[in-house]
Amino acid sequence: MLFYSQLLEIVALSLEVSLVAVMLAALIGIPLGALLAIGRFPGRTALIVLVNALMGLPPVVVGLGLYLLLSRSGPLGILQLLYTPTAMIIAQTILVTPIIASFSHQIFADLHREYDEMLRAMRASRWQTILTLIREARHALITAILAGLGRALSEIGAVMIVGGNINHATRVMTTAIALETSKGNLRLAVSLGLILLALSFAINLALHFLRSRLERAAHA
Amino acid sequence: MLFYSQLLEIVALSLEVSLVAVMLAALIGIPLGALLAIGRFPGRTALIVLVNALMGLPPVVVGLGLYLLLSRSGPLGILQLLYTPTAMIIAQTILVTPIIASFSHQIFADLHREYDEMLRAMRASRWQTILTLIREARHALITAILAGLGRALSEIGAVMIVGGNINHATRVMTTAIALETSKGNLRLAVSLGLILLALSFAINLALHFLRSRLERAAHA
Amino acid sequence: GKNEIILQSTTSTQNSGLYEYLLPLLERDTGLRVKVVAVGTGQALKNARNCDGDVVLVHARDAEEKFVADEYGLKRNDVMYNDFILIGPEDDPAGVRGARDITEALQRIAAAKAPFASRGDDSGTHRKELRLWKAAGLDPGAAREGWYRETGSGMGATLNIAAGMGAYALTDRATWISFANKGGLAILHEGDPALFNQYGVIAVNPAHCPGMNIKGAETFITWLLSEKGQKAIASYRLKGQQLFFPNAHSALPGNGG
Amino acid sequence: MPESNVLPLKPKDSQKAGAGFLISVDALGYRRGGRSLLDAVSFELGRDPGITVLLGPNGAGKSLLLRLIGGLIRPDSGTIRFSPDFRGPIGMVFQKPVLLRRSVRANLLHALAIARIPRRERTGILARLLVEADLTHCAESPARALSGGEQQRLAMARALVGDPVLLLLDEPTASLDPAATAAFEALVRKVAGEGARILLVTHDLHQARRIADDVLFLHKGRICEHTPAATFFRAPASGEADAYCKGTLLT
Amino acid sequence: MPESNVLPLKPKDSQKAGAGFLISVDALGYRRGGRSLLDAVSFELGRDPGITVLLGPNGAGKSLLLRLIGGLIRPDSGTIRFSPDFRGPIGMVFQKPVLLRRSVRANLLHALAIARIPRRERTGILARLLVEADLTHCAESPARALSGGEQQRLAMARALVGDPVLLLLDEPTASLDPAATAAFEALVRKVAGEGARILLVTHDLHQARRIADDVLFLHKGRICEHTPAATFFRAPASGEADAYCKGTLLT
Ligand SMILES: Nc1ncnc2c1ncn2[C@@H]1O[C@H](COP(=O)(O)OP(=O)(O)OP(=O)(O)O)[C@@H](O)[C@H]1O
Ligand SMILES: Nc1ncnc2c1ncn2[C@@H]1O[C@H](COP(=O)(O)OP(=O)(O)OP(=O)(O)O)[C@@H](O)[C@H]1O
Ligand SMILES: [Mg+2]
Ligand SMILES: [Mg+2]
Repeated sequence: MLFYSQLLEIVALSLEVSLVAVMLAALIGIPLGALLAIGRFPGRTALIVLVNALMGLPPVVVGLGLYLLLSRSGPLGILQLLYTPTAMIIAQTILVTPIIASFSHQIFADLHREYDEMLRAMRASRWQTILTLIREARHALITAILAGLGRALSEIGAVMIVGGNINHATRVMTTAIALETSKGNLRLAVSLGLILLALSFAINLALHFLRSRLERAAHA
Repeated sequence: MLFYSQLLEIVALSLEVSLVAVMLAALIGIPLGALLAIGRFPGRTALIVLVNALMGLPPVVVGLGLYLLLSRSGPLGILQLLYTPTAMIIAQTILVTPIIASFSHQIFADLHREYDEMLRAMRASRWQTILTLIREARHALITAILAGLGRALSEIGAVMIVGGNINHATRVMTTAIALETSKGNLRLAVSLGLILLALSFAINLALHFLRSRLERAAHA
Repeated sequence: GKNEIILQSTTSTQNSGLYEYLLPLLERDTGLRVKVVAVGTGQALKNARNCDGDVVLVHARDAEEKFVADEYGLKRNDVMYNDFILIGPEDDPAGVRGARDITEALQRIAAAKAPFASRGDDSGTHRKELRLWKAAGLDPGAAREGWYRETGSGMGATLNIAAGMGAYALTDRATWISFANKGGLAILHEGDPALFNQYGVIAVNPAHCPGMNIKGAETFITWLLSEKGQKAIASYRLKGQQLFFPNAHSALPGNGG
Repeated sequence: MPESNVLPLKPKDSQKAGAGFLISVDALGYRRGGRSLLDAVSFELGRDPGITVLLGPNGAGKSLLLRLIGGLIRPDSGTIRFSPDFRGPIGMVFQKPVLLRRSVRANLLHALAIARIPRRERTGILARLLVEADLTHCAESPARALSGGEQQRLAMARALVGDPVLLLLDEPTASLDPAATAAFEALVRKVAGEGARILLVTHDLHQARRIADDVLFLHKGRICEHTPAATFFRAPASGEADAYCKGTLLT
Repeated sequence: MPESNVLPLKPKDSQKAGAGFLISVDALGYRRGGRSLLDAVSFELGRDPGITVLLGPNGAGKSLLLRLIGGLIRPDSGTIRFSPDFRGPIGMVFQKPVLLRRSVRANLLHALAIARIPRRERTGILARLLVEADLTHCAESPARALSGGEQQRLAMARALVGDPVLLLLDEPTASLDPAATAAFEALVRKVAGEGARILLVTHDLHQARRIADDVLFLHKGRICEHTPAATFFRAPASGEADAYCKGTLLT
């Protein structure tokens, strides 16, 4: 059974891990998406396809890859990151970045088609161009971030392997749900899932209002 | 250990389940996204937030919910769908639909802002409007579908519970990976993951060229 | 109906490859096809309670007996046994190797505060481990000791974790022998009679689950308990070692479960 | 909010036939961002065919008024009524053409499909429209790659699909060259001659003089005058219209 | 592909100063979709300030030519050279204004930032631009909600950021009312008087007559003539230009 204090602990860790991971993924994925949309460099097409394909990266594989790296006997074992929230954050960042990058690319490609000539006529630098597009796309980018957040919050395969679902240390909502499931406490597991969903709903609601405000400011 | 013929069987089932699920999810999610973008009905905002939030639906929870429904002692037990590919398809459809709907909504909302007055001036019916927008958005919708496919192919929590990972019946790539992991065959597990990734890459490549062609036709 | 049953099983039997060896023999003899769903013990019994299986094969004697007492299953039958072993890092920082019995071994781990990976998932193995700690006069879970890590996952995952951080763990021998990621781990204690591990098989009660395939379940159990089945279990070897010891007809003394 | 009827196909206010107007705009008001963009706009367009030119400086509210009449936006106050026997589609040309990301031909075919023109009639109509808009040579080009004038001609061709009885044209010749402008004016006169009512916005006073039957003058969201063209161009009643024509009207 | 130099800020061909031209366009060709859209286009714009009006029917290739000179697209053949001492930005107004999804003020501030105008100077320049474009009253409105004419004035104001020495203006008065057109023409004359070179596309022959120093006439992707305005409007050398002015040129 789960006690209230324990539930709070688990929820807090889930949020911490996933929010930090999504933040990092956004910091990498959004500029990457912008670069894929506006850059013209060799290998760009391959990179776009790769980023899209990486959306299908199985979490278990990411978990295993990191496990092999971070394990005591692995090349980065010295860092002692295995079974820490840091390892979980790294795993989720890897999983979420392709999603955010892929959607950002789509969003930026459309905007870039619209603004490219205008910005080039103004002699905007590459960096000014990226910043302008990010600013123009900010409300659409929120959907990309929400998709990433959904993936992170609901993800289990990777955090289970690199976190280890260790009680009071790396147990998050999804691994707790899996544990209760394997104990046969199916209804408790479903209830935990609904709590997770309610959390996700609350975050989405907050961002929805943020986005509506941005959108209204942009279009009126 | 896994033999070649068995690997083929597993790959084929993975593809079948995920492709069918994504197709169904697209058939539901794209019109739903269009409706959310162009419809004006009470509860629309709540529905949008809900659909976004459902992207964070944990696969394990979907698996469990479906298990409770499809279990012999559950309300739909009579259908005898538990531990069949059909159950796995249903589970993945549920997981993927919010992703596709959410992105379609974002895509359609932007297009609708552009075309709304034109289509209303032409007295287009709601249905004609939706079809026009789908046609205009078809290359952008491919990204949404790819995101859904990525999710489906890499998903494990739900198919594990409702499929049961039964050898020669419901074993797919991700559940096979999990099984090998629990046997400690980490490198075999990672290799299977890379095969899955290669598959995902191949599908993405094919769709990329399809999309490029659509895009070129549209913009030139 | 179809000559096919669903077996709700623990993961150790599946991970060890036993079914891949046994089931073709069974099918040849009886024509019965068995679909194996391998999950945690608790989940296996729960699924069977929900009539989503025709037979259960697990190793948690008290839970099995309760399952029968609650009339979800018919008779419980001993099938086979093996034993639990204590594994840990080769260099054995807690000095467990020389321990007289499992009780002393666990006390040494606790005294050294050496990392110990516990299943923590209420499985048969986990319950066994808790009883052993209790017998050693310790309760590290309740004390929330930092060295005691409840992994809340299956045997394989727990062994991966033990390998990843160099921890001690209790495991059944079958899983250990078939486990490939041994890392720097080795068997550090074995052979204590308290480490006995009995597997049981139960047919789901057709009175509780009218639609189930009772004929198939009976065929399965009869074959498994028959001379042929028992011999087949005994003859399954992995890396030259016998993993399971049939004992349908000769439940050993000290079969505490 | 007062009752308003912006969908011409199903007039709520049943008026007696022969009441004399095709469209009656009454005390229309439209506000956005704290500014009153249209204020107490009232006028009638008669049932007889003809060309009404809507003049007024930039930002006067001409485009808003056209979109209100077309039923694309809802007024904050006032009503727009259509004569009860008003039938058939309204053709619109927006100030900025909105074209689908398809070829010129596909854009027209789309409009024909939306208007539910039977499939077998479409090829014929399509060919006629392409000729009328002088776009036959670039029928396969992506519509968004057309030159500004070509896009405007495509938008006009599309507005003619379904033979509308009312055409709302927002600066339809702003990007046209002199020959295309002349062809456009001939076309509009022909369509008006066949019975259609036309409301056209332009800043080209020469054009207005050439084709207007009557002139509506809008300034700062208010109607300053509605007079026959001859009167208007001889001596506008309002000082604003006079200043506008002289190019000295300050907004 | 012949060498082409489309980035004016770093001329590859170092020409002797005083060579007499600011821009030299030589044998420019541009093809798309199997059609030759520009063909052997050659002309020079002198170093002395002045207003060149680019005339030609719809689809002649005027907008393409402006975008080529602006360096926004690359020619398939031919070169565009800038005089080696050409410095400073180019101001462009597109035929369809492209505005950011922000307020009018934010659009101008964005342009000032891109041009790296020091932060403390921006407020002053912003206020001046808003007055010049007569947009002070709607500075806070979302730029995309502006009327057509207001958008065009905003695009013009933005093009003036950074005091460009070359202005490429594509039908900048197509949506302007007569007063705004007059104000625009005065502004352009002032800017030209201060030393800028202006290349302006228009279909308004009255306007061309009023402000052109010289006229370039483009037809079907070819330059038909490049003559001083006085000569052009007295008697165009080419039959096409003559027909164009009379409104009878068929494309
Ligand atoms: N959504 C809005 N928010 C704020 N202001 C708006 C909005 N829509 C229109 N306006 C303002 O309403 C006024 C009238 O716009 P409208 O487009 O009708 O002008 P117009 O008469 O067509 O001018 P033009 O000749 O330049 O096309 C303009 O000043 C415009 O800025
Ligand atoms: N990407 C393209 N693909 C095909 N055709 C194109 C493309 N871009 C331009 N064109 C064609 O090139 C021709 C010239 O276009 P351009 O926009 O330069 O004309 P313009 O002289 O500016 O005409 P207008 O006066 O109508 O603005 C047009 O016929 C146009 O359809
Ligand atoms: Mg207007
Ligand atoms: Mg042009």
